[in-house]
Amino acid sequence: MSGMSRIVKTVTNVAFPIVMIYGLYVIAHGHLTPGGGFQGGAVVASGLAMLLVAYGSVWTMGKVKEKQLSVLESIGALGFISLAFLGILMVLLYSSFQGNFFNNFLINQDIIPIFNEIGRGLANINTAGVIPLMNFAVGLKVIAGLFAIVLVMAYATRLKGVKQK
Amino acid sequence: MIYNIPYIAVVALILIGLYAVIFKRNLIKIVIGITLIESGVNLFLITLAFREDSIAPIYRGSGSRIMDMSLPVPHALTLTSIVIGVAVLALMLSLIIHLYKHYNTLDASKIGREEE
Amino acid sequence: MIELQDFLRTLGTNSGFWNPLIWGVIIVIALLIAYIIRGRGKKEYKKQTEQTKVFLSGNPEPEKEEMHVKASNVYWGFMESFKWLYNGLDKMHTGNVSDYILWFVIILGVFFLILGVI
Amino acid sequence: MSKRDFAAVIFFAIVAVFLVFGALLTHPFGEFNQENDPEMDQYIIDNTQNETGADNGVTAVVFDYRGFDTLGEATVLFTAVAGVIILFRRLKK
Amino acid sequence: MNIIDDLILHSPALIVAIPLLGAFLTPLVSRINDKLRNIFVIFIVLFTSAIVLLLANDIYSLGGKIHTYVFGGSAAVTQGGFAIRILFEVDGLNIFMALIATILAIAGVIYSWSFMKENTGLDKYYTLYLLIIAGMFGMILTGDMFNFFVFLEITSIASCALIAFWTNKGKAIDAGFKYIVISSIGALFILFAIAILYGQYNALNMAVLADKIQFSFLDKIALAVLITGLAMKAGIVPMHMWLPDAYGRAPSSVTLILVGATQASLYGALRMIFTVYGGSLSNTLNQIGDVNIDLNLLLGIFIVALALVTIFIGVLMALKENNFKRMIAFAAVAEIGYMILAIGAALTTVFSATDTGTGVMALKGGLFHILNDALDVGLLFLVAGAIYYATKETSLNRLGGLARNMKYTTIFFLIGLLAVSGMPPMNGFASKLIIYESTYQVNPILSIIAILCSILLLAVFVKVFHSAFLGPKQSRFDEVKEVPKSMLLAMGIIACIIIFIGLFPNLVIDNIVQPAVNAITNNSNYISNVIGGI
Repeated sequence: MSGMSRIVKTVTNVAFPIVMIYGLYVIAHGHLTPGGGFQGGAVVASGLAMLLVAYGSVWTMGKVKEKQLSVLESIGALGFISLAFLGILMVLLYSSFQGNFFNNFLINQDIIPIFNEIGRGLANINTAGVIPLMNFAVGLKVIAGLFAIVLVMAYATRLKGVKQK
Repeated sequence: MIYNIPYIAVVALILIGLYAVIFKRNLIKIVIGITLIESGVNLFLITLAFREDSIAPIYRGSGSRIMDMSLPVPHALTLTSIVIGVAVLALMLSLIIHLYKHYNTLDASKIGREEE
Repeated sequence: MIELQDFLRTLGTNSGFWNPLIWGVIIVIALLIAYIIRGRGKKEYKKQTEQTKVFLSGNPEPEKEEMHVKASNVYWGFMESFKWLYNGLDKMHTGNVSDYILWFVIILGVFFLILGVI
Repeated sequence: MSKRDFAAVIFFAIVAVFLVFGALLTHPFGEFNQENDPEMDQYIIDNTQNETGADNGVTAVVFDYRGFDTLGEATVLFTAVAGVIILFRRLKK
Repeated sequence: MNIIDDLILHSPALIVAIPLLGAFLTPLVSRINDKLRNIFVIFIVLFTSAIVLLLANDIYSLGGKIHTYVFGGSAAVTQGGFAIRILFEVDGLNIFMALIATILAIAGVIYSWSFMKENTGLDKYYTLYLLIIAGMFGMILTGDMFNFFVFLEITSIASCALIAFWTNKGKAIDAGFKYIVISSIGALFILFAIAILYGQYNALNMAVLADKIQFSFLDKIALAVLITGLAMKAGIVPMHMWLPDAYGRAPSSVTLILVGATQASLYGALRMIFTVYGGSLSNTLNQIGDVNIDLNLLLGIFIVALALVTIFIGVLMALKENNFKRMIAFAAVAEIGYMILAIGAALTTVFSATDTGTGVMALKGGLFHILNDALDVGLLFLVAGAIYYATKETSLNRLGGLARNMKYTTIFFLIGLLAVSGMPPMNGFASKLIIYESTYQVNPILSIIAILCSILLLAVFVKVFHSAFLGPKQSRFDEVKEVPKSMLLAMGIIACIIIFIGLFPNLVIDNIVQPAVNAITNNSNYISNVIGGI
């Protein structure tokens, strides 16, 4: 579909950064407040979909290809599953206990000083072990994935022959 | 009896979805029926999480809990189920786009009938 | 771990058995019998003579490619005699996704009746 | 009313009756007592801060207790993206 | 500790996680080089198979050992008899199905190398292929109900996208749409049943559920929904109609994996009936008035009836069909009917106290037939794909005289023909012999119908053999040549396994099938392996 009117584009330009910031906030505070990787990723992807609706699929496809999005999504998924694999390996660093797949290897230890505190209240973001990292990985994956789906379907159903703005 | 009204609503959603899938010929309506069934199942999962006068399972302040919390596991299951539903919906809709490109119709009794 | 005699043990069921060795012996004997019967054929049969020509009561012989029986013509009589059955089966197989789900609901209902009522 | 619709209505009604009956037999909404005591969820609620360090119990379940489900969930999304892209690919090389 | 022990310790997780890792890596690798991508995918599958073999060796060496793996570390999974974390529980039945899936995965990946060469979008093809393999292994190995649902959905979505791979054919898209509708509705009802069980017992682990379950009315509803949904996924008549479409339209390498996915859902039905509900079904005598009605006898009779209808309709439709792959698909439906027949016959007798080994024998035959059916039908589908690759023809009416051009393919098809129609010395004969004899002791009519339908199955494939391979030389097939080596290699692997099992069925039954049967018949080990920890 071709791009919409100037009003829609202006409103999109105003609203887009707000939606982005809100989605990234939801992703980053997934272990403290309601939300998480999937929810925040869905918010950001809806912001990108708003951009797609406002400016048209051809313009957006000119900006970003679905190949790049799929590579981005692969990177997110790889981060997620490699965090799970690290659960097997990293525990050997600081304990004789044999870690398992999906082991939360950052909590209850003092060797690696990130995210290793016990959560008490909303203030401290430095808690919950690998959960924030997994949130980021899943958030990246969901952003890329949902936007890739919307973009590909919109580009496939575009009106041929119509003059694209 | 009055406390089972949510489950009645769940069953009603599932049955409406099944009705749409069985009696409708339009592909889009069939997909709508499937999403209705899915939302019914999600509603059932999330009803199982509710507990009398409870709060969301999120700690605020120090770890001491004032009142008991609703069950966290059904929330997680519902989240997973919703994402799976999104994936299935995306795939079904893209298949319908292809079917419409091939046959120029959405009638389920007219597609896939050509001789090869 | 696996000894040699394990390879030739008999597969015993409650009332029957199956042993590849015995089967091999029997198949060899059957081949021998078939060869003997073939050897007792007519002596005056010769290849590339009149008696091997195709004779369709004087009609010209159709060329080879046309003589291949198509798949839909194999078992034609079977299909014809079971037409009543196949009509029902064809009615059953409407290539229509709503009917697939309808069958699912029917089986679900029967299962409910079996498990729930009793 | 064709034969198909007749059978459909009959078995649809059977399934509906059984499901509604089951819904009436489910434990009352929001009430938990001895026979359906949510011990697993209670354990998670009690120990989520000490075991996972997360304040959000749902996130703790999603990413720690049932993290493998979340991996499968992410995989489902990945699968859907791959499927949509493969359906709308260019056919000619 | 050395690396092998670590591998065996973590093997249940690695078997699922390594194909997933490969699937996530494939889009990145395929940006470098196509041949490198194929080698990478084959390496991933072979590595997974090696881990499966390690785990199988570990389990079979120690008799009835059950390998339990807890995700998320801490060994304390069951305080007070409830499992918080997801855990994989691998016993004889799981590893049996996993071996079947391994064979199919290896053959399919090797076959894909040449078969899919001309197509575009191959990076996504291999990604989805690895995802199907991972989903199958997850369905097979998991011990958690919701996890089973998740992997079922992964398998369904990936299979649907691959069924509709040839998007220029309208019928392929149609088959993919039917498949996704069927599988999503089935999976949603399975999730509904899982939610019912969770709401009652607040547990998602199979062993814990099997321990807690009381077979109330809601449990009966959940059992009915579970069996029906999984039966639809397994393609049992009258819910089989998606199966010829999906099998017939998909690329043959995908169809091979779809056979495995179908049997994974069949495994799910087995697990639900015999393990989760086994304790309840075994001692259920319902009072109606003053007569006792054995519920599992009724259930078994109904399943046997479904099985007979499945065999009969599958064979008749296959006899009528003229499309190569659709015909094999209907034959596959009939083969599934044999397994269901054995399972139903076992269900009628195996729980009763006065069982003289009939039920166990029937279960042995049924499980053995699962293995044989996967190999035979898979080989036939590969041959069909080879013929399509060589001639670009799917209708049998336009084929003929191909035995002159494709010698090895003809030999492989002959092997598959004899095997799938239960002729000695192929493997299909051994399992069908056990099924006939065990069902004969339940009721002679069953085995008679089964034998007659097996003869009809032979007639079906004689028709295919005659119309595709025999007959005079067709002039338009002059330039048809033998298919490339990788396809021949894939077919050869399966054919060699078929002949080996056919000649030495005792080895397979004693070493592989018997542990699976033991795992089914006593679910107390399965439960106590989780609950016994406390």
